[in-house]
Amino acid sequence: MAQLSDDTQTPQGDTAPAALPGDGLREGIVDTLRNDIGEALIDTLLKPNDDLWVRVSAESWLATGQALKAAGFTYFCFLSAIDWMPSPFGNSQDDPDDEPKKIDMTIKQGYTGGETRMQVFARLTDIDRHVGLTIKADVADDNQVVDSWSQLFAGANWHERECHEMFGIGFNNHPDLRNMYLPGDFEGYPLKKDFPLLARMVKPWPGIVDVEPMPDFEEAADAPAAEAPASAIEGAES
Amino acid sequence: MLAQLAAEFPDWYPEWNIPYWLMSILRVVGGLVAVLLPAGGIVYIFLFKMMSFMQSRLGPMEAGPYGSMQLLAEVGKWMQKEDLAPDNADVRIYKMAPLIVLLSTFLLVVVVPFGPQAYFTNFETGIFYALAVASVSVLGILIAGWSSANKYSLLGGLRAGGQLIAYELPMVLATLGVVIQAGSMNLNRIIEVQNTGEIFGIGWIGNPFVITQFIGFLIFMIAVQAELTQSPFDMPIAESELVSGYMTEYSGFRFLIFFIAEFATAGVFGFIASVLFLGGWGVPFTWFGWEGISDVAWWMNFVGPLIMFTKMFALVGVIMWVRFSYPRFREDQLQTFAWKVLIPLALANTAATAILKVVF
Amino acid sequence: MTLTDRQQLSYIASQAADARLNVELETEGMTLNIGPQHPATHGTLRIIARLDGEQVVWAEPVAGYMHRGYEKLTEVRTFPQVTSLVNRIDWLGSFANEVPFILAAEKLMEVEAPPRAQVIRTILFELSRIANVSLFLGDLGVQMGAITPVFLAFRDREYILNLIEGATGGRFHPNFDRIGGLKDDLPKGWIQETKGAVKKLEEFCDTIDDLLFGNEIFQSRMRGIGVIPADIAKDYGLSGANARASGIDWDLRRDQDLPLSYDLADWKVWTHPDGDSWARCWIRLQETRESCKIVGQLLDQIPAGPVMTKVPRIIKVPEGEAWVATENPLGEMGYYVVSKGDLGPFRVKIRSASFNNISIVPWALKGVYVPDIITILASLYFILGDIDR
Amino acid sequence: MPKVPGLLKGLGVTAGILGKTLKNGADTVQYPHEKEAPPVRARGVIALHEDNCTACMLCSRSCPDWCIYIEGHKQLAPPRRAGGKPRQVNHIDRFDIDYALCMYCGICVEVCPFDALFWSPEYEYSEPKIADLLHDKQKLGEWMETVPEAPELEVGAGK
Repeated sequence: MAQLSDDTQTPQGDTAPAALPGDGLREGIVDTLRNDIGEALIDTLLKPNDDLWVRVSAESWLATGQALKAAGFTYFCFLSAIDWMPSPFGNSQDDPDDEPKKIDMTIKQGYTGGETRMQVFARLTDIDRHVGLTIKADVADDNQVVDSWSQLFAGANWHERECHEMFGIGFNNHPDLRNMYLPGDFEGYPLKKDFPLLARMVKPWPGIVDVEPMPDFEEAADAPAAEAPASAIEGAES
Repeated sequence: MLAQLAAEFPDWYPEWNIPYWLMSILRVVGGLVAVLLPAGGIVYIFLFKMMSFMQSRLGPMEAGPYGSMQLLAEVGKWMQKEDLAPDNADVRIYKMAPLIVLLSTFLLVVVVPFGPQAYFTNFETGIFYALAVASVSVLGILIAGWSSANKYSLLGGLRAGGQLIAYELPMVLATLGVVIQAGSMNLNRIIEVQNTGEIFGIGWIGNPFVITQFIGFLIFMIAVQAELTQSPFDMPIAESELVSGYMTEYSGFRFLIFFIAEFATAGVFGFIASVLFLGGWGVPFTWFGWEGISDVAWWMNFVGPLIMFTKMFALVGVIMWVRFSYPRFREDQLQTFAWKVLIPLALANTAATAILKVVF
Repeated sequence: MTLTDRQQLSYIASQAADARLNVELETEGMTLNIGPQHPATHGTLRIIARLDGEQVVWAEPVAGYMHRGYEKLTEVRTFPQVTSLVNRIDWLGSFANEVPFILAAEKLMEVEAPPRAQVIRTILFELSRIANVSLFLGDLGVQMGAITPVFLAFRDREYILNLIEGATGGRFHPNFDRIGGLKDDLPKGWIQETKGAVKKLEEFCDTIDDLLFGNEIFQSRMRGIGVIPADIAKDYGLSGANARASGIDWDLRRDQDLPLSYDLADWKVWTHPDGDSWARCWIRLQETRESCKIVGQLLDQIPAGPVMTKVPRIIKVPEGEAWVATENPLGEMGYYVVSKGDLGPFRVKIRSASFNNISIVPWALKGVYVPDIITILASLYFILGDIDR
Repeated sequence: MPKVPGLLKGLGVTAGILGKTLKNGADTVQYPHEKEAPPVRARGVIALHEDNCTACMLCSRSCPDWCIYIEGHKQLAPPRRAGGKPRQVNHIDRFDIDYALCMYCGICVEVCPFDALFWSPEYEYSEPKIADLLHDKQKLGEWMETVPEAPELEVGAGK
């Protein structure tokens, strides 16, 4: 590497792995957040030596972001949404002739619970303390709007656009909620569970078919081996 | 009557009598050979083979032995394609543009001497003429860019216009040093001077101006590189930015003409550079005891072109070598380089040559 | 945070360019559509640029020409099937895409791959990084008009792809990682071969250094162009080499505790203070060298043992949520896997690096010249599949 | 030592490769004339060992792309040993893999419990018509000849 000019030789990284965050640090983060947004912090979940989840109210979505950014979570990782409703379509691997299977449509939220079908969730990272957390917020079913983070984290702009087009969640004060992927006049929100995956609908699952039973299965099985007529075997082959 | 003609044009008419019609045919054939042979040779040797070898691959291998007929196959392919013009294009002009570019190449080769008598015409101000017609291609490129009705073409055409004009100047100035040293603008005379001259009394290699005019040679070659829009000066084409620049919309044989023109012009500039700096068709005259150009044996008319081709291929080889190795400049860096580095340097070179010419 | 002088100057220049556009003569702008089919965009990214002369007034990338809806597709697939799907996200470094997903599933199932599998995983992970970034290094030349580097890159990447194919069977899409370990052990002679190939790749790095990075023209095209300060980079969620080039000392290989064997090797995280295109490319070159180093060291440390722990034949992942991100060739690639105890995931949020990396483009392209669009895009380094997913 | 300008170094690199290619030949392979042997594990094409197949549908059901089509029926086979009962076996009537859909993930080969599916490194079966990429059981059976032995494992591999 002698050919490199001097100003590029600036290794700053140390080879030793930096101190990894302990659960104490994560508890401290929760406390700080609770201080900042108070009652809006609805639920938290700390999995030991793993990760931290917090759930806040939709109204305090922006305030949470601001508080966390001020607390050192300056690195924006992602923002998206979950539709907690089970898919009414299953995985399209059923025989269309059969009685449709009963799908349990009760909505059951994941970590840190929730009351609504839709939730937005985002992840922020504190690069200096090497710790990240997932923030969730319920989005009311009748008013699927939360405040936009795009002024806070510039990177949220695209994530919110994607979230809007895929889940139909609106973002207040977002500069430009155009579709990213889909045509502008596309109807429906593809990542919602009640949006069918057409590619799986247009064609029957090849796994439906089963091996045809032998026409005279019962008799053949019962018949003594020696008496099995050769013609039966040939007939079955035809 | 032939004798009469010979008497009228003693300068350039060969010593033995060739009928005028034969002479004309020879010239036409010679012109085509002088333009197309270098183009084909350059494409095959450098573009197909040298580039491939520099990239650790073999290049075209299927058409003909060792892929040598590949170019013919390509020509065949291009000729078959439909002659398309975009809807909004200024069709007449659009179709003319490649021809203008190729025309400039043919006009250029007219003054290049390939032997003591093997030339098409022998202007007293040959180099002046060459530099003048070299800029005709700019016209073709500009109108190609403009008439295509394509934004990429337009940007490419404008870039080409700016670039070719910017690099014309250092080229002219670099040539000026040669002209001053040779004391003539006649290309054959420049060759004669180089092959009869001597450097500080050492005359066995003559005085090729590449030694005394080394800075001029460098500037000239850089300018040629830019005139040919070869990397690192290929912004007018810049396929990663402008798709294909002014050629974007061209297809079929019009694209072929651009393609031929690009490499034929490389060849002709190679010829001119070899005339200006490497002694052209000549070998040092002292080797054979010739005093001046009038003593040169007749067989030089046949050996000369071969020597020219060798020198041309060597020069173009360097141009291509650079092309395959370097990334391209940015447009503004290119202009800065021309106006702030090359032109002052060329002016200084000219001044130094003039002073030294007076001193010695 | 202090900006270096060059950063500051370039930042000021771009701001000044903004201002100048508004004050100077009334000229008619031109909208240039770069892509979706354009030689510079290696894939189908479209960039709409409003030009004033050759200067960009504003630019906006339009993604989505390759949106395959992976997040939807994962919901109808079982966990083993998802692996074969996600390795098509960043198709140049496929194996690296599988790892975080598998790790997330393993986290939910509370299994851990045996040590031998972890080391082999890390080796394959780094090999796919080398395969990916070496192509970037070659492609960089093409974007800049130098045609030779890309052929060298394709040639030398082939050694790596051969190795990946030799071990996994898949040249581009290994689908080798399994919940609980690896599909298979390495074939005989593979370690020796890899050692040879890594040497070749180290040579390749030196060649590229001489041919491209040392080239003064290349440097003049790259330095001071597209400067991204660290705070902007964090705001946009830039990751990988792009973040480290802005001086952010953040590498998920080092800075988190995953069952991968990076701590067995002695290597270094490179950062660069400038944040310009040059820094991004240079960091990637250095990282390729580091990856070669990691692979070389890990090859001698593969422990004996099985490559698969005991997992049920039919994999049902218990209910829960897990987030695992790894330092992929393009940057931070993470999967947020939500399972409801079924055969397949309930929801998979794929956080791909290029999506964030490319979202900075409107900011970064403001006020630059058309040729710089190409260098900035090239140095940000995106894979279309990684943007659109 | 003074620093060599990068411009000259770059020229040196390309000239070096030119020389190397002239001396040692190119690194490329002239494909239709000479072929590279893919690694033993390469996933080129799926071969079907029909005798082993019991039409259990596992492969078809675990295929992410739904590109394996199987039809079968039950029939009686002659007894294994003299005097035994005739066995009831599944016989496949149709076993098609649509290579236009297949994404070569290898899940089918992996899940097959009866060793009926194998990977062959063969790769030359492109077709001008996409419909011809549907390989039936006969064609899949022909690929069996090209299936290599599984490679030995690296030292330290444990079970």
